[in-house]
Formats: sequence, C-alpha cells, structure tokens
Amino acid sequence: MNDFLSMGGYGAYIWACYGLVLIVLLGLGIVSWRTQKTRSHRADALKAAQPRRRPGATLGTSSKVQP
Amino acid sequence: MLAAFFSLILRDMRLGYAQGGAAGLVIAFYAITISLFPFGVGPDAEILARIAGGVLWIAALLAALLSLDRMFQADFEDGSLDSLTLGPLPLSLVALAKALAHWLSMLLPLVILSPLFGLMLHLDGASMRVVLIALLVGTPALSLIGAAAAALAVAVRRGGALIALLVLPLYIPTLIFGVGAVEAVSGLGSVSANMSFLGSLSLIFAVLGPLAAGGALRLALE
Amino acid sequence: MHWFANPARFIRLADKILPLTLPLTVGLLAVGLYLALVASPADYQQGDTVRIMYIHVPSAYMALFCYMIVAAAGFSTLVWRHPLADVAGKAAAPIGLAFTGLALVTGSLWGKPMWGAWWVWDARLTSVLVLFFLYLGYMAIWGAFEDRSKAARAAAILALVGVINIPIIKFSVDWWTTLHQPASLFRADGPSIDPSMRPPLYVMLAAFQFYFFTVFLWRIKGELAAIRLNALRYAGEAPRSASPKEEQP
Amino acid sequence: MMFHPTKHPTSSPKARTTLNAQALACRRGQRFLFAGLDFSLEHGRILILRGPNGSGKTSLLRLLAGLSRPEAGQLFWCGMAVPPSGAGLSEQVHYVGHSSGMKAAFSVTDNLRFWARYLGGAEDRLEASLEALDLEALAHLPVGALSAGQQRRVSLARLLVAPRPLWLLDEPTVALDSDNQHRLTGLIQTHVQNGGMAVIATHTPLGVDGANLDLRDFQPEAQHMAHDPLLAFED
Repeated sequence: MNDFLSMGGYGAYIWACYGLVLIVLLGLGIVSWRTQKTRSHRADALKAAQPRRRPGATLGTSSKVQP
Repeated sequence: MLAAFFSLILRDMRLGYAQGGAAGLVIAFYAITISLFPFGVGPDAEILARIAGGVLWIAALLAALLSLDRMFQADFEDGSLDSLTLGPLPLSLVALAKALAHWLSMLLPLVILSPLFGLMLHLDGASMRVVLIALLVGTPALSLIGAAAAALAVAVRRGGALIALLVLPLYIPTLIFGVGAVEAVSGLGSVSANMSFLGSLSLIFAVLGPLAAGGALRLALE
Repeated sequence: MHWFANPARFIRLADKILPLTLPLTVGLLAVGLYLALVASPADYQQGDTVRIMYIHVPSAYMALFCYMIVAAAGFSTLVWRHPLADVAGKAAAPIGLAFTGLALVTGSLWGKPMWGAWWVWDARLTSVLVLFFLYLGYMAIWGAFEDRSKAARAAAILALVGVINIPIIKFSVDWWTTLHQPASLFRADGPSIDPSMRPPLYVMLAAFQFYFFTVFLWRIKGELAAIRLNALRYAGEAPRSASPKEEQP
Repeated sequence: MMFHPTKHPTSSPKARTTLNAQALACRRGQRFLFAGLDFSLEHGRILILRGPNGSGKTSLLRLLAGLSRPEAGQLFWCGMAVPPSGAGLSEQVHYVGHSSGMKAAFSVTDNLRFWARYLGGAEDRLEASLEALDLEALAHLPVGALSAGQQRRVSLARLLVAPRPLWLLDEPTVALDSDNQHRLTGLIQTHVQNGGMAVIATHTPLGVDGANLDLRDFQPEAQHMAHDPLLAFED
C-alpha cells in the first residue's frame, strides 16, 4: 500500500493534482446544484405568497390619437 | 457615403490633436514607457539590443490600449454618436473610420518615432528598419480589434478598465509576429514570414473589429 | 428550435436527463480514477507522473470544449435571438474557467517533476493561459451590465470575437514556442499516446463530459430560477392594480 | 429656405412622406413604458408628444429615429415597413436630443461644416443656418465655450444644414430664451409648410398646431410584467 501512495516518489504531485481536481469539480458541482435548488424554492415560496393575478391582463388599450 | 467616411476620419484625427486630444499624451507615454526599461533591466547595451524589439512593441501595445478608451466614449457622452448613426454609414463603417483615425492620429506617430527610441536601446541599423516596417504593418491591428473592445466598453458606461482585459489577449498574436520579425533579423526565423502574418492579422481584424464594434455600438445606443 | 425556448419545457426535459447523467458521471469518474491510478502501468520514461496526464489532457480539452459551447450560445443569441442561449452562455463559462484553471495547475504540477520548473512556456500551457484570460474577459462583461439581455448580447459579441481568435492564438503560440524551444525533449501532450494509456484517458474524458453536461443543466436551471425570482420580487413590489402614477425616469 | 429632400423614395419636393406606427411597445428593464401605440403622420403635419417625465417620450423619439428597436409593433415610412435596424428611416430623420451632439473643442462653423458633409447636406447652407439661429457672432467660438442655450441653437442649426423630411425634437425649447423660442417656432412652421414633418416632445406650448399624443393613454393599466421570454411559465 505504501509504494502505491508514494507513486514512484512523485506521490506529492500526483495526489495534489487529483485532490485539487476532485475538490474543484465537486465544489463547483455542489454550489451549482444548491443555488438552483434554493433559488427555485424561494421563487415557489414567493409565488405562493402572491395573490393570483387576473389571468390574461391585456397590454394597454390602443386608441387612435385625437385629431 | 465615401465623403462621409473620410470626413469622419479627418474630424477624428483633428480631434486627436485638438485641445484636450490625447495624441500628444500617447506619444509621451510611448517615450516614457520605453525609457523605463533601461532602469529596469540595466543600461547594458547588449541586453537592451536583444530585448529592443519586445520593448518597442509592448510600449506600442500599451500606448494603443491607453488611447482606446476615448475612441467612442467621447462621442457617446456628447451625443454625436446618435447623429453619426443617422448618417449614411452603417455603424460598422463608422467604427472602421474611427479605428483608422485612431491609428493615423495615435499609433502612426509612434511608428515614425520608433527608430529614434531604437537608438536609445542600441538597436542596430538592420533591425531598426525591420522594426519600423513591422510596426507599420502590425499596429493597424491594434486599433482595429481595439475598436471592438472600446465599443463594448462604451455600452458598459464606465468600462475603461474592462478594455485591457478584453483586448490584450487578442493582441498576443500581433506581439508574437511583431517581435518575431525583429528577432528574425538576427537569424531566428524569417523576416518575410513574420511580416506576412503581421499583415494578415491587420487584414483579418480590419473585418472582424468593425463588425463586432458595430454590434456593440448598437447596444450602447439602446 | 423555438420549441426549446419555453423554460418550463426545458426544465422538465432537464429533470428527465439529470437522473441519467449524474450517476453516469460518478460511475465514469470512479472507473477513470481506478484505471488512471491503479490499473495502468507507470510510463517507462515519465514514471508515475504520467498519471497526471490522465487529468491534465482531459481538463485542457474540456477548457476548449466549454468555450465552444459559450461561442455557440453567443452565436444563437445574436443570430437567432434565442432567449435560452443567453442563459446557456452564462452557465457554461464558469465551468470552462474551472477546467482551464485545473489544466494550468495540473500542467504546472506535471512540469515540476519533469523539467524542474513550475511553469514552462510550452505550446499547450501557453494557449490554455490565454484561454483563461478570454474566459475572464467574458465573465467580466456579464458582470458589467445590469440589463440581462444587453449583457447577453455584449458577451455574445466578445465570445464570437474570442472564438475566431482562438485558432489564430493557437497558431501564433505554436509558432512562437517552436521558435524558442527548438527540440524540447518532451512536449506536454506526450510524444505519442501509446495504446496502454488510452483507456484511462478516454474514460476520464467521458467522465468530464458528463460532468460538464450535468453541472451545465444545473447552472441553467439556477439562472432561470434567478430570473423568475427577480421578476416575482419585482412584481411583488409594484401594487397590482395601481393607477398609472408618476414614475421616476 | 426651399426644402428639397435629398435621397428620398419619391424625389419630388412635395413628396407624400408618411410615418405610421402600429402597436408600438417599448420596454425599459422589467416594465413597459408604453404599448399598443398607434399613430399616423403625413407630410406637412406635426405630432406633439405629451406626458410626464419618464413616460417614454425620449424612448419613443429614439425608436422613431431607429436608434433603438421596438419591443413590439411596426413602423412604416412612406408605406414601407422599417426593419428593426431602422435602415431606410434613419437617413430621413434628424434627432435633436438633450445633448448637443457637437464637439466642444471645435468651433461652431467647424462642427456644422462636418455635419453638413457627413449628413449629406450642402456647405453653402451653412451661412443661412447660422443666420436663421442668430449664431453669426458665435460662429468661430468653440462650442465648449458656449452657454447651454447657445449650444442648443447650434444643434438646432444642424436641422437646417442637412435638410431631412422628419424632425424628431426632444424638448427643443429647453434653455432657449423667448425670442429664440419664436425663432424655433418659425423654423418648424417653415419646415412643415415645405412638406416636412415633425414629432416634438415638449412641455411648453410651441405655438404650432399639431395633433397631440399623450403617452399616458398607452401605458398598460396593470403594471404587466414585461414579456420576458424566459418567464413563459408565469402564465
């Protein structure tokens, strides 16, 4: 097991590399996953707290300009 | 159409040298930046001669960067960008005209003065000529692709600092072939190859820069 | 193409795909690590440091792959004005930046035992370094705008300018490194990837691809949720049936 | 001053230029400034835009000038649909906004000479334009040295240096004293009598007769969320 860890003497570099890659990828993955989770929860909460809007509110009346 | 194009170039060139214009500052900046290097790397003639090409080119790059900020910002602030848009030229040609005016008023003087500074850096005669030609052929690229970054910075309102980050990575090929041409004089590669790459870069950016700048200016107007 | 534009439909699709890509990512990563660290032999020349290559090369590949995604998103933002493309570009960039950073660090950690220097101006590493700055510029543009649709179009313009310059930069950097390093003993991506090295390399690459796709979908959902949150918060503020009152410009 | 439109679909002086807008909508950030805006304007007519600050008067003028794209709706110039880029209409338009559009370092004549050449006007109109706005005395002064009112008159002089059918004026009377306001009214009336058109956003009465358009009539009553395609699942 020991020589596996020493990696032919380059263990420090190799484990540093793999460790860093895993940390960065894991970190980015978790952060991305959590933000989308919390944001959509908060959005759902805000939506639930809002009174239902009149469906199909029209976009402004269009009246001819006075002559 | 053509009359409008050249009248815009003339106006911008005159602006560069009018009161408050930056042309004089840019030349002074070029001179000061170059003369900093001997203090940094020591006055030893042999070292200075070897890095002279790099010094002249990097100083030209930074001088171009310094003056890019005002290319569109001034017109945006005083409202003339609106009227320029209502003229016969599409926005990308407006950008091309302003980029050429920027090159003629800001960078061409540097190119002409470069042999003078070459002397300060103990550059020999042969490389002096090559540096002059390389700068002449390569610096248009700095203004042309710089126009795209300057236009993007206008849309950002206080984007002056952003320009350096946007444009310097795109200046690297010009720097590589520019300095390559000078080093080719002392046998490392061929001068003509570097020159042709340098020229093709200026041509590519002559199309890419104004196109991107036109799009970015339309954003700034909204 | 516009079938895709509806975010709700996109999110339903993403929620169908994610349960597939996530386990695949984890599985492939596990297999890749096993192959790279345990199952493959040490290289006769490099010794065990060749194992760093199994993550350095895929990272550098993914760094470029992500920029292509960003440029493609930019293209569809500008040409087809596809609303989802704005969000896709913004979502892919941080992942690309992460891979670029990893490629640089693993390249340097590989250079130290091999050539005794933490940084070597070799062709691949230098190009990845420039790519790193292109990413920084792209993300700086996103940060500089308040209006999302303007930021998207400005970033798209920069991404397209950047992607056109990548081959130019790659060519000039290769030219520059061969000029200054006439016969470098060992080029960063190895003289030739002999057959025994291929399995771990390809498996790791596949793992990274699925990783990208998973996080990419998550980040897009995150951006869509942010837009929805902002809109709801905004709607929440303005009283619903207000008469058109004096507004500040 | 005889008005003769230069490059123009129908080149006869008394051209039947018309400007029509259908269901124009303009968004700022998350909110609609106005929507469903219709109007039509022919040659010899003036449209006066009313409405409080921030009701979108400037945005509408910039939209008509082709400087920005409408969120919805379509513009027609002489019956032809104007593409989003504003091509075809932008060359027929003068837009006088709040800023002068002049270079502070250059003199009044240099500025106007540039705009004459750039906008396809004629340099021999320079004298007449300076005279029309009582600027001969200031002709050689740098614009930067002028007062706001004087700078406003220089930007109005640009309207005369390169004649164009449609004038878009954004609160032109700001910073003008009373007799210059009369001068402006006279200019507008002459322009309109010669077959020109104008859309003017103003709070002070200009003494010109024209149709009124109050942008408040076109504000969506419910502060409806601007239609952001990425919010499609809000319905």
